[in-house]
Amino acid sequence: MPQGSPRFVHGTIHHNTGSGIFYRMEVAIPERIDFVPGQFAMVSGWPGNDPLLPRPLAIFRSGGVRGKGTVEFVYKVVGRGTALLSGLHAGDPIALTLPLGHGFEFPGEERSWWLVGGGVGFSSVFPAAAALDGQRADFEIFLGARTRDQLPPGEWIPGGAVPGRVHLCTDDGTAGFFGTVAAALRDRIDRWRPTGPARVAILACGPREMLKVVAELALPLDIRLQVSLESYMACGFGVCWGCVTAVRDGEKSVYRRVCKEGPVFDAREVVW
Amino acid sequence: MPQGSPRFVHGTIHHNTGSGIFYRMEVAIPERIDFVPGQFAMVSGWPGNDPLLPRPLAIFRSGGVRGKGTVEFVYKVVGRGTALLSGLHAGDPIALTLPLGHGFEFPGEERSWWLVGGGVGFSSVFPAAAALDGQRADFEIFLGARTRDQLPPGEWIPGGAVPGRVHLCTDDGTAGFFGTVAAALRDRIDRWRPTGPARVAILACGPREMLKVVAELALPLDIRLQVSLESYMACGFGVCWGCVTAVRDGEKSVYRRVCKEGPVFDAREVVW
Amino acid sequence: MTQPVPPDLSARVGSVHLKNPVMSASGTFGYGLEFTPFYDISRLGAVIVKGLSLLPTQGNAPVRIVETPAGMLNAIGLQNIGVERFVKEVAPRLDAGGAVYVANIYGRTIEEYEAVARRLSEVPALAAIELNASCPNVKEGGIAFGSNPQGLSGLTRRVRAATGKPLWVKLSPNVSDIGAIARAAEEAGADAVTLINTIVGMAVDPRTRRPLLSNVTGGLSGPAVRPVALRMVWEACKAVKIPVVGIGGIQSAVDALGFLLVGAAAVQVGTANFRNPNACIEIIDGIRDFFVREKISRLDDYRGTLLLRE
Amino acid sequence: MTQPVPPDLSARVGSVHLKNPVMSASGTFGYGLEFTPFYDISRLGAVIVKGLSLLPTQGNAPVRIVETPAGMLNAIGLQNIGVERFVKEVAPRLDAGGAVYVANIYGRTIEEYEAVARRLSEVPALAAIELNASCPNVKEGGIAFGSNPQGLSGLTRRVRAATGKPLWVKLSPNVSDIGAIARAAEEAGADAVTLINTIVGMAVDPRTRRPLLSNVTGGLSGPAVRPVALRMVWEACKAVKIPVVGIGGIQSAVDALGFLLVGAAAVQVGTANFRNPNACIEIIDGIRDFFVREKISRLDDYRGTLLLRE
Ligand SMILES: Cc1cc2nc3c(=O)[nH]c(=O)nc-3n(C[C@H](O)[C@H](O)[C@H](O)COP(=O)(O)OP(=O)(O)OC[C@H]3O[C@@H](n4cnc5c(N)ncnc54)[C@H](O)[C@@H]3O)c2cc1C
Ligand SMILES: Cc1cc2nc3c(=O)[nH]c(=O)nc-3n(C[C@H](O)[C@H](O)[C@H](O)COP(=O)(O)OP(=O)(O)OC[C@H]3O[C@@H](n4cnc5c(N)ncnc54)[C@H](O)[C@@H]3O)c2cc1C
Ligand SMILES: Cc1cc2nc3c(=O)[nH]c(=O)nc-3n(C[C@H](O)[C@H](O)[C@H](O)COP(=O)(O)O)c2cc1C
Ligand SMILES: Cc1cc2nc3c(=O)[nH]c(=O)nc-3n(C[C@H](O)[C@H](O)[C@H](O)COP(=O)(O)O)c2cc1C
Ligand code: FES
Ligand code: FES
Repeated sequence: MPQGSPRFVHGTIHHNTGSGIFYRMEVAIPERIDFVPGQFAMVSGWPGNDPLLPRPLAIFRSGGVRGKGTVEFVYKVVGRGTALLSGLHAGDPIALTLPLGHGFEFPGEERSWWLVGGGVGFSSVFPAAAALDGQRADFEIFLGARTRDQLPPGEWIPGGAVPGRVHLCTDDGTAGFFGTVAAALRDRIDRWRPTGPARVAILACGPREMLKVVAELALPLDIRLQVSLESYMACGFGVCWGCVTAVRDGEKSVYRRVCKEGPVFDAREVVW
Repeated sequence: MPQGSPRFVHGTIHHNTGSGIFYRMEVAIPERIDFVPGQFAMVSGWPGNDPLLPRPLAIFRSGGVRGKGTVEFVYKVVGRGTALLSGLHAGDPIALTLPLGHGFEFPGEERSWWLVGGGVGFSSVFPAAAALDGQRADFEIFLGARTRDQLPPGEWIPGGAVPGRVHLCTDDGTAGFFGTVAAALRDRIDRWRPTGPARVAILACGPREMLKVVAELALPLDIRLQVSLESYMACGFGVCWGCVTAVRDGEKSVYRRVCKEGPVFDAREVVW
Repeated sequence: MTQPVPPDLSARVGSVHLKNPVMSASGTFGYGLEFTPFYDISRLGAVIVKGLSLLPTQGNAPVRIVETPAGMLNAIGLQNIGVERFVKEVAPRLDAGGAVYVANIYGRTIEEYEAVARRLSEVPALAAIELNASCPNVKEGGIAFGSNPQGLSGLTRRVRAATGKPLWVKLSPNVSDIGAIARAAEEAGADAVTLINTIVGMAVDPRTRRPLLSNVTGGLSGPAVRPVALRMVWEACKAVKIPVVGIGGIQSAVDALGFLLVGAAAVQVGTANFRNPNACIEIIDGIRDFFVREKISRLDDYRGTLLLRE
Repeated sequence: MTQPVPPDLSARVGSVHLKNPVMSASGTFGYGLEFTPFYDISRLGAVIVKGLSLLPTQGNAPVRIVETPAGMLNAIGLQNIGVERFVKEVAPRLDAGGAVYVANIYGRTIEEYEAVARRLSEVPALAAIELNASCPNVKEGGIAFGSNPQGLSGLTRRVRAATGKPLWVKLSPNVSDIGAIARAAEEAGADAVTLINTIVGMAVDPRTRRPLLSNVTGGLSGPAVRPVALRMVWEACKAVKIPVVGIGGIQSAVDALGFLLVGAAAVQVGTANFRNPNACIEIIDGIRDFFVREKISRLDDYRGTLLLRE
């Protein structure tokens, strides 16, 4: 898929409402933007210079027509920037640079997809699920959370509650599978009978430790795994070199920009 | 009047609504506070450190009972701090240090009071008018503004529209007297027949140039004039020594704190 | 079941004992009296009073302060009543507050510094003297002494000889090598170094084409300078054996803990008092809560325990 | 009726002509190519490219950046592809942008600096070389040369001899006397001085007890440092006759005008590009609007016209 070139836009909040521990925010922007699932925006919705830097948020959805667009984000309040975002009201201004980064790739050969979201990581994988659903591709979603009320609302799940498609996992067993999303994935792998090397591919986003466990499961079985990484970012579009992560380049390890060469990396390249 | 000792409180916005170019904001605070007209609060209603310093606003009104109070402010948006205040919604938190400074004095001997407010300066003199109205004292109000729509709404005027009591003045003649508030005051002085030296006293708040002209009118006639001065402030309660203004001390001029010895000064002391 | 023992927050700056490591910074707290409406100031580690000079000082003309991003510039110019009136009129009232007091002193010449120090030696209410060798807002003295090791050494030695009180030397951050400056103070007999004072800065109005401060330049303080202050305090801690008191942009317990972590014996809180007059108390309470949560029983178990990778 | 003549914003830094005084700062703008989606970079006064070293440099391990009040600390450690790949792969593409380019160079030793400068002298697309004698984030070189007049003088003289390009020397703010440092660069043959680079700072996590940056310290930039930068630029302008380029916390036309007012020949914009990729263009437009409003016809009529009281 082509990855559109970024622009800096001033938007206006349409709505910004909390749903459990997550906020979902829709922003009106001057242009419709196209994006690849896994791409993100740098968001700053506050006046003044403290905090100074914009915050990266995955693009959850985009809509509208030429000359009038909307874009949606889903976020969890974890610090000052996200707290400030959660205080914004309809009509408030917000600045966005988007779409940014290298999103998930969808090569044609896979016949089945497993999408894994830990915590708020579903914000990157739901757009992928929506795209696959649009292509009537075969996919399953694994969602992990500490407890039941930290799972996203059911109506946000692309494709809806097709039986067997959505695997909810909670660390405390209050909903779905009792255990981590990685454990659920291990179960699923045990039940899986590969008919060819390219049959299943995994897209995952969540805490780094989770991604690491998923990689340890998938890579030995030659399951292709793409992971979306997080990092502190200053610019988000490749100029500050602040966001790097170590990746393998032949024998060596080199630092690549999470905002530019990532956030989605082939799990085989990542130095875990 | 006793001038209460200050406290630092966290309040919650009750309402904050624009009326022409002025905003009027009511804040719920944990305690009822008593104040002297001319006293002020240091107000910071924004998260983060940019802007860093709280902003001084005159206390416009206070109400409530022990254990539950309200306080009101009237302000005009002139820069970043006041712009941030104007964006606050009902329910938002706000921090206040109040009551601060030395307010207007009301010695018993005066029989008549002229209260002069230029621009948003009415926010300090209306509380004085309300106090005088409560004592059924004799007072007149002079309000100056550039144009009609920069005058405060009529219903904010304490004591209401008693004939001859309120003199509106606009620089462009769009309402009331055509000219500055100082010119109107000069007219009034011309029509005034003093029966004794202590008969009238003036309380004034507004731009420094206006106060200076009022002083040049009043002082030669031995009319007692109290002026409320403005200054950039960091603390507002006398510890930083940042807000000083030059006042006469015998032969010398010394720097006094606008936030502590002021904001209200005897006009004879001020080095204009 | 036993009650949890509250953590021991007591701190020491050389021979001066403090009930906790949080002091008010000079010039931001008056003589402490203005804070009594807000809280009982004896709850502080210590109160550092506004800088005192030999003669009463008028200070600079207004405008004296200007706000900057997450900071402020001040050019007060040390307006104060002079050491004589301080000793006669203010000092006798200090005891009533029940707090530990430290005087901050300033002179245009070494002789003036000596004279102020000598006079204050007679004030029992003072636990120590903090020598301000770093005020950027006065034409003579101050920073002129503080910006090179030789100048600071000479000044410190002379003031050291003039008083029997513990002598803290307050360092300027406007230097190339803060470690060398701190060592100069140590070698000249300082009992502690305190840092940072303000960083020299400037602001102008492009329309009127004038500086915003009547003094043209002023001293930058507040959260904006905190990263610089923390780095300098860390370097000073590595450079000297005497206690280091950390100052600069501290607003919260988290900030204060950072300075203690890199090795500061105690901290001072300045600009934060302006927006939140309860800042010092909230910081003390926050440190206590942190120690309870992290099961740290004494300040000394935490101080200077920064972990670096090998 | 005649049309108003648009103000003349053109600026000169020694022999380098700029269509306006606004440049992007090194390390915050890549090679300029990342900005082409946002605007036509030939509208800038110049583009200062990311610092180049002799050999490809890996840079520091993450975490490399941390946000601070109104500022940020960075410890990138000069990750770059090395001068050889720059000359072969990037330089040929620069012409396409149509902008004025200046290379920023860095070495661990004087010899490395010379080698980089020499190699870049062959690149026609480069209008000047900016010598980074002030990077705080590398173990050797950089700030070691920039923090004393002698060191800077020696380095500048050698690099001066190694290249025929105009040589700008970028100064460290981590010094006691910026005027003396600027003079050292001038006397050693610099065509201009540019300042400030970042101020060394630090941030820690009190809970994990670790520095937030893997490099422990980093360089502070952004609006927080602006008052300090402006003061230093003013002092440098008074100290030298060569052009001074002002850098540090510039975010808006008002900020840029302040630096020009105190005497800067031009300015560079760094951290502001991150939150607002259009920052440089908005600053150029804002300066033009200001000149129109204030009826100033040429930049030279405004530069260095700060009014001080007698
Ligand atoms: C590509 C990408 C896409 C993302 N998409 C989403 C999304 O769709 N939804 C969502 O909710 N989140 C998303 N995130 C995460 C989101 O960007 C962060 O949660 C957000 O930036 C936090 O900002 P904050 O100001 O609220 O928290 P902060 O105040 O920045 O801090 C959050 C936590 O990190 C710690 N911290 C901050 N700086 C450092 C440092 N330098 N070193 C160590 N610890 C530090 C703080 O102490 C705190 O515990 C995404 C991140 C990336 C990189
Ligand atoms: C005791 C007292 C009582 C007051 N009561 C009221 C009241 O009831 N209602 C009300 O509306 N206002 C009142 N004011 C005025 C009010 O405090 C100011 O309007 C407010 O602080 C402005 O803040 P701001 O952030 O909106 O504007 P700012 O951004 O601070 O700036 C406002 C203007 O001042 C300029 N400026 C800022 N700093 C400086 C400086 N150092 N030197 C020169 N120029 C500078 C700016 O460029 C701008 O033009 C009172 C002031 C005092 C001292
Ligand atoms: C308004 C003001 C006045 C000050 N006066 C003094 C002083 O008299 N003596 C002194 O040593 N430091 C003085 N300082 C410096 C502070 O004590 C402190 O070192 C500095 O502000 C940094 O700390 P902060 O960021 O917490 O304010 C003053 C600072 C401010 C803001
Ligand atoms: C992420 C980052 C990387 C930087 N890299 C360089 C560099 O390679 N060479 C250099 O001379 N300065 C470098 N700087 C310093 C800037 O060019 C500039 O001098 C400094 O950031 C102050 O300006 P600002 O506040 O506008 O950012 C860098 C700054 C940042 C924030
Ligand atoms: S965030 Fe700036 S390069 Fe990635
Ligand atoms: S504002 Fe601090 S003394 Fe007046």
